[in-house]
Amino acid sequence: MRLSGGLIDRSRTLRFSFDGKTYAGHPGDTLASALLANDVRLMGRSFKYHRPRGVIAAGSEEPNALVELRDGARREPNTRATTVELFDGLQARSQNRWPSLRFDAMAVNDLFANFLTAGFYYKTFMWPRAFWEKLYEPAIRRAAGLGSLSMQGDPDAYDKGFLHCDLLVVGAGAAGLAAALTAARAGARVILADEDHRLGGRLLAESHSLDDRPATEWIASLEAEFASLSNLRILRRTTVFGAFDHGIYGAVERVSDHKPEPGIQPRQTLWRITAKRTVLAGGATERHIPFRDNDRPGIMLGGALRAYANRWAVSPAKRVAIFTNNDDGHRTAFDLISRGVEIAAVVDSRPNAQAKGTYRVINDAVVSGSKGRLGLQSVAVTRGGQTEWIACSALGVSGGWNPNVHLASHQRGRPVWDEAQQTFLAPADLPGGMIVAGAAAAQGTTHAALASGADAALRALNDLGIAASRPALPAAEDAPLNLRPLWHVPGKHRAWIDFQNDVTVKDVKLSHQENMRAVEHLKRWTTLGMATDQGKTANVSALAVMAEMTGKGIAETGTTIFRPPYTPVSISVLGGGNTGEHFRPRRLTPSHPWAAAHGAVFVEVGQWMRAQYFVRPGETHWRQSVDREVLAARKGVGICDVTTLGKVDVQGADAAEFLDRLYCNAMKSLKTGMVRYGLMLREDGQAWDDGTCARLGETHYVVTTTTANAGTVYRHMEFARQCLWPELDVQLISTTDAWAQFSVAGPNARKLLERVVDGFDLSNEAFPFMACANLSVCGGARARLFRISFSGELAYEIAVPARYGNALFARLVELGQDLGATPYGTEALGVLRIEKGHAAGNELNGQTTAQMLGMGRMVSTKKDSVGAVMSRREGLAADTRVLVGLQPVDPSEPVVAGSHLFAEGATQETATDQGWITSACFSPHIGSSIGLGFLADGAARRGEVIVAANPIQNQSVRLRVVSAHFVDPEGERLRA
Amino acid sequence: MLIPHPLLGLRDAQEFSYLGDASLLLRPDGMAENAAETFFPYVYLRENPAGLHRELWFHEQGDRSWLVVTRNTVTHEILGAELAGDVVARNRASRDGGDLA
Amino acid sequence: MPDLEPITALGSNAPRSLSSGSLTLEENAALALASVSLRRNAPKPSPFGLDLPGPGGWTGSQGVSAFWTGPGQWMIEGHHRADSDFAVEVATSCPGCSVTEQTDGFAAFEIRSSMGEKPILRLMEKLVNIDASRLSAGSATRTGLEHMSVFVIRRAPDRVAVLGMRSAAGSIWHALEVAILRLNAAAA
Amino acid sequence: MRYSAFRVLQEALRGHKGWRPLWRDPEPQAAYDTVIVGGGGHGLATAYYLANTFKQSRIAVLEKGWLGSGNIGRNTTIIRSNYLLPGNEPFYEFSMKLWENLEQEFNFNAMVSQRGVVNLFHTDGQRDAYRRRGNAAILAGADAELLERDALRAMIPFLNFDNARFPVKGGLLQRRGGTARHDGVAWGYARGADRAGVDLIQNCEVTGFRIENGTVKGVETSRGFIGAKKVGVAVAGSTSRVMAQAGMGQLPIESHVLQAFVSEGLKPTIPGVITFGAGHFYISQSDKGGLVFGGDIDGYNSYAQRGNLPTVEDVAEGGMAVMPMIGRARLLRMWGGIMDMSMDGSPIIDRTPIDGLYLNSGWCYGGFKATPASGYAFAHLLATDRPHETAGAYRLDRFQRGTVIDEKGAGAQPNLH
Repeated sequence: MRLSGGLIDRSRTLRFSFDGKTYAGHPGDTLASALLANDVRLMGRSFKYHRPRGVIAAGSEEPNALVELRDGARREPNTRATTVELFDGLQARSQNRWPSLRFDAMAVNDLFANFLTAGFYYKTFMWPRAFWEKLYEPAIRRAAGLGSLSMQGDPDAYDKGFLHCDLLVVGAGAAGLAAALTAARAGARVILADEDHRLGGRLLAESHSLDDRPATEWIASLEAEFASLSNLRILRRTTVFGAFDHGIYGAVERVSDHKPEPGIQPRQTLWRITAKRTVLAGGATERHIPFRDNDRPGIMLGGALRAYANRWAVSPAKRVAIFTNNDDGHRTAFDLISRGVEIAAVVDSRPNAQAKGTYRVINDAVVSGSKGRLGLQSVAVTRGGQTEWIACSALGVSGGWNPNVHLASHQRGRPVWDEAQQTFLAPADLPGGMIVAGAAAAQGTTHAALASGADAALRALNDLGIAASRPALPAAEDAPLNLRPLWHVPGKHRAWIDFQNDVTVKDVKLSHQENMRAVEHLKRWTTLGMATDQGKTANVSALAVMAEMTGKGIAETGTTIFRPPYTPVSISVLGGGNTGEHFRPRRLTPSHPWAAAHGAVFVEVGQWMRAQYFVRPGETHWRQSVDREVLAARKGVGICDVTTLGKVDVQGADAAEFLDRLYCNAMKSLKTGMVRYGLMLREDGQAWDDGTCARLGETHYVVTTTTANAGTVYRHMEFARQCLWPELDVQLISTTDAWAQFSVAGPNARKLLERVVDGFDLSNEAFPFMACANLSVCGGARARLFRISFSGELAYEIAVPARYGNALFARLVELGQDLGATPYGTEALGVLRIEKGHAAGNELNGQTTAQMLGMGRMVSTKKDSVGAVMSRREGLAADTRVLVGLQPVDPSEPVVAGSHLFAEGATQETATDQGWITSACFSPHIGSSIGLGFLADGAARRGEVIVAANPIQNQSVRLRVVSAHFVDPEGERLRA
Repeated sequence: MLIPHPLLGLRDAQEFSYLGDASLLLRPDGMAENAAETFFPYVYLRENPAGLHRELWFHEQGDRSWLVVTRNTVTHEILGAELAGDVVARNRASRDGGDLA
Repeated sequence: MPDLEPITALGSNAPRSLSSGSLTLEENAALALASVSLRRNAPKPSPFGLDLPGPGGWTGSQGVSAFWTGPGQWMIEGHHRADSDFAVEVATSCPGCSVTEQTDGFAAFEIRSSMGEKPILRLMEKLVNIDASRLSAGSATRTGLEHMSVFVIRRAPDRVAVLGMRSAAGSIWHALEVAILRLNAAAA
Repeated sequence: MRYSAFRVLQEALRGHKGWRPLWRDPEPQAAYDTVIVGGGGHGLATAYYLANTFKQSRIAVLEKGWLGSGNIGRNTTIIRSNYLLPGNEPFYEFSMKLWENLEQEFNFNAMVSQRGVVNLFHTDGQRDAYRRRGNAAILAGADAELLERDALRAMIPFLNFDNARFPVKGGLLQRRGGTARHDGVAWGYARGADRAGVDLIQNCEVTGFRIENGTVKGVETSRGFIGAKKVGVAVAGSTSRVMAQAGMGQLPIESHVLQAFVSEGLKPTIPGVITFGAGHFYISQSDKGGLVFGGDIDGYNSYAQRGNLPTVEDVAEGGMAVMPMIGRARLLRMWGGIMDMSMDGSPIIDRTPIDGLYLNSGWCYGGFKATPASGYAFAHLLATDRPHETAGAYRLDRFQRGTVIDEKGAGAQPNLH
């Protein structure tokens, strides 16, 4: 029911729907306040027993009023109605009920509640064994869960950003505002973040005045001042959800959640805030007092009832009762009466409480029961053994306040029990740079909150050496709570502690009985605090009940650890918006435009997109294209963009010595103008990466790495340079992107290149195999030429500045038409290197050795190089597996990579496994499938027929062991 | 985490790659007769302390410096960072005294 | 001039540009780059008369500028000189140094604000985890941007340049473009 | 007390008065035959099998905190046996077979759920590697299937098949893989061990070892000296700390933090376990409805049991890339456990150079699925002084000898495993 006043804009009406029915509210409303205004008390069902539930809180601690918000792909399950700002056209549905919220068939669970006590499922559903997956679990899974996902991709955009400040103030209530004001006036760089869209925090929910004026006037004056301060950044609708190391905080700004759709803006932004100091002014959460059947719609936290009346001008009922153990209950009664709500009674567990107005006070009494199937109708009040039923449609329960110390204990500091204030306070070992203020530090009166906020800021600024003075703060109420602890109303019947997960006082008792008494055992056995509200309203009460049972104090019983996030955070925003094709950067090769225009099919190779093969008109299967490209390279000339290989420029007086220590084979003896193949080991002796090392000048080398290892090899080279041998004069820099590099391979390679070089002698004598040179091409483009081959053909790699790459690629194809010049992609590249028996990623997978690769003798014993010592360990030396070529006995059969190798006739099991096939392809040169693989004793088994077992695809193929060099084993072609 | 780069000030740890214990600076001589015995602990054994740990970080998305960072592995508190090259130079200068890292 | 038509990092004949609200974004295809590293015992050079800056610094004069990239390392920028053999010129003016041609190693993007530094600061906080207000004019630093490594150069209060791997130019452009458009939409 | 549906019914009708503690809280005795240090999953399983299978007596488990408070209490609950290398695969398949009969054996519903594990692949090279791995599993008696894109799409239609930076090309499926309720596993073993007479001693921290002439005599604890003929250490991330007290301060182990995450409860959406092959992300959905997911370790040595934001973002980014339909679900809780990362990524179950002192460690972030076999094999070693046939490769000297078991081929850098 709507009351008078409040901070809502009655000049505008917003239409919204809940469970298909349309209602009206106003700007300033939350979904929860608008529903209450329309007399909707029933908003959800509990998780386990499907009990009818209404809203109990007014903030992000709400455990009951969870809805599915929005429709279609934007459906958002488990959204708290209490934090949803109303907008026109909002659609919400209740969840976890069938067929409807009022008549939920699963509520039958409640009848069997006695069987469904804490931990019951660990004790049953075990027989027969196969029934778990088939019967029990599917039934449990169907019944469990709350809202449902749309199963469609999130259509909205998300953003991330990084902020830096001197002082981060978390919470814009009285304490946070005072802290921000103090620091901002001092000129510090301040960020003030609050989850609400309006500054003020609890001040907005109370009727207190500041300096005899409404609190909103003071807030408005502050906002005016804040707007003039460029050193203060206010983040509204922003929840600081986690405190991480070294003053780094995660925060989510709900940029567009209050709008029907975000438009071009992101829906939410993830901020990573780096703060030198932090004032945590996150307020406090009210406790309820469990009593029999305390979960009916209409039973709420007292402070929430007050907030709804004061800020949103709504009450869930005309006639309301209060149950309290402190003066806050009376404050609620006073505020409600002043807004025209009838107070049936204030039930106070203390003996001598005084009324704050004209209403009935029942002292020394407790609420001991309730009635009303889908909403509260009456409560039982017990005093001195006598029980009286009092009619009321809402009950406000005030059990005291728990400081919101969550962020303070995100770094595993444990909250400390304060016996005097009967509350947990922030741990002594706070996250570095954090100060707690206001209600979060149990400074709950407005006066104390303002003062502690200002003081916290002064302390923080003093630490930072920023001069500041305490601002004049308004006069404010300073009335104590006069709390007398009452953790639950004793009784035999169910009294809820954790509303969402249906954990009752009885469950805690059973947990105690079964020796699940450690706090974590209690949580896990009963599921206490595991629901979407993270136990904000439950955990402390449950601890107190357990303490009562063990007879130990609360301090001794323990405390739970708060973990991030403070409130749940959408996975989308944590992902930061880089999804779909923008998940990772896309690197393009220099010839990409030409390739894209000439039929290339691209493939992801790490971050790179490479041409996999080029489809020519009439080709309908990828093998046609690949076979054509391979044969062209073998018979004419093929051109392939190999820019993706890592290139590192190595210079310095000691460059030769440096490279000699990095590669396992000798490099110092390499002459200027020549290239050498190099193999790098890891320090553990396994083969790591291969490439070429070209000596362009006396003190200038360019080395290449594999595409996959470009980054890690460079890192390792810097490690060697800076950490292992800083005495060497070596300079390193990556030049991978600077040069477009193309492989030109095939019998006509020389002829083709002769058409582009500017007066350079390419004859075998002048530029032999493994030569390199600086030169120019196409009338003056700087270029580098390397005579190297991974295909076994006469081959070169030509490099030009990347900007010319696309044009040079086109030029080579165009000029080589009569020579059969054919662009080829990674598939043909793979076939060519397999035919030549050249190791690549599948062979250099980090699990193989130089010896296995047939390069054991390359590991020099005459020098120290990375990995050389460990490569000689007995276990590595004893491994007889070596790279061999494999060819099917029946040429029509496939060779399949990933098959395991066995001796013919052997049983096929782990113990008889002799190796595996690393790479395989169809070889147009051989006319059958071929492969490379590691085979035990492989060096001695040439000619033997073995079996390749591929049981995962029900294949078994007889293969003959052959040389890994299917093409030109003598190397005549590449030297031609 | 924030790493106090000796040249660039506090930088987010996300800019760095982690390698491990700073004892990796002390690579044994691979040509020594006892190389097999010295390389095994160098490559494979770690103190792995719960407390202060001197460790190597590479400023990969930064100036490409290798740093030796002293960090508490229990609290993540960082007590300091130096250029690894400076640490190596100091080690070598005091090698006669047997002072390592 | 070689008989080959160059293309920009973004793959076309002309640099790409974008203007949105107070910000303009432009691909700078004319920037020549060469890296300089001190060799052992080499004196600090002053290429083209530049006083090479210390850690985190950028300095510029007369069409050339330089920024610190690491201990004993700098990148020299030659504005409007991409077609020249810039590395050779740099090498000549840096005796005793290792010089490497880097012109085509990077894609450069220049961002300008017509409304002073605020739009630049707001843009940078969405892109890089660097305290932009401390990255004053005359600063340069390498950092991460959407899984890429970039140099961020504050050429002036209202100007910032982002240099990243040439091969990733499209991804860098995408990141900058999205951030600029959203910033403008938020301001509107 | 045996648990059963009948018992639950009976207790419900008599007010649950009959339920007894799951385990006793005995005072430590002066000496035991065998002391297990560490009351986590592996320690409890070891005690369980020592007492029940190997019929040993006078056994105690010493736990610094509460039972199950280590990594068994915080993990992503995945069980599978699709390993590659012969040193690993038979062991993990043995573990899977133990999982399959676990609940009936220890009379506790640990919700072992074989709803399948899929490892997605995105390149031809990854497919080849998974084919090799799947074949290795089959050759060791496990199950594996290679699904191509269409078959995978029929099974898991909500993956990002159409707009992905790294398109899904297929997956390696192990149907017998799945999940188990992690706490339930700890409690089941604890209860089973307690019922067989094992003393489970909580809040008892080992502070030193008494070693005489190279032989262990017992352990010093926060509750006094406890004598032992044999001491088995199974303390995961605390291995280096505990073993340093025995003078074995240098081990091929680093402690690293691994974060894991759970979302709010949702109606069932994800059938089994899905692992993204082009980013660091794996996910399943618990019976309560929470999406349980994780990614890579933070990557630096840590004992802090909490991680940092970049890893959180990285994991979420991976999740959004592979299944964007989870975006509007909310992350509810994140936590960090300390992993005993070994130098080759594989575990150690072995004697130590100190007589009577045995080590179980190096589980990296795959320790949960190994719990039954780890306990069984460690119990076998403690009882017989011989390694179990499936754990013979898990030797402490393999690093020196060069017989490492490196599934990832990442080398001697723990944060890469």
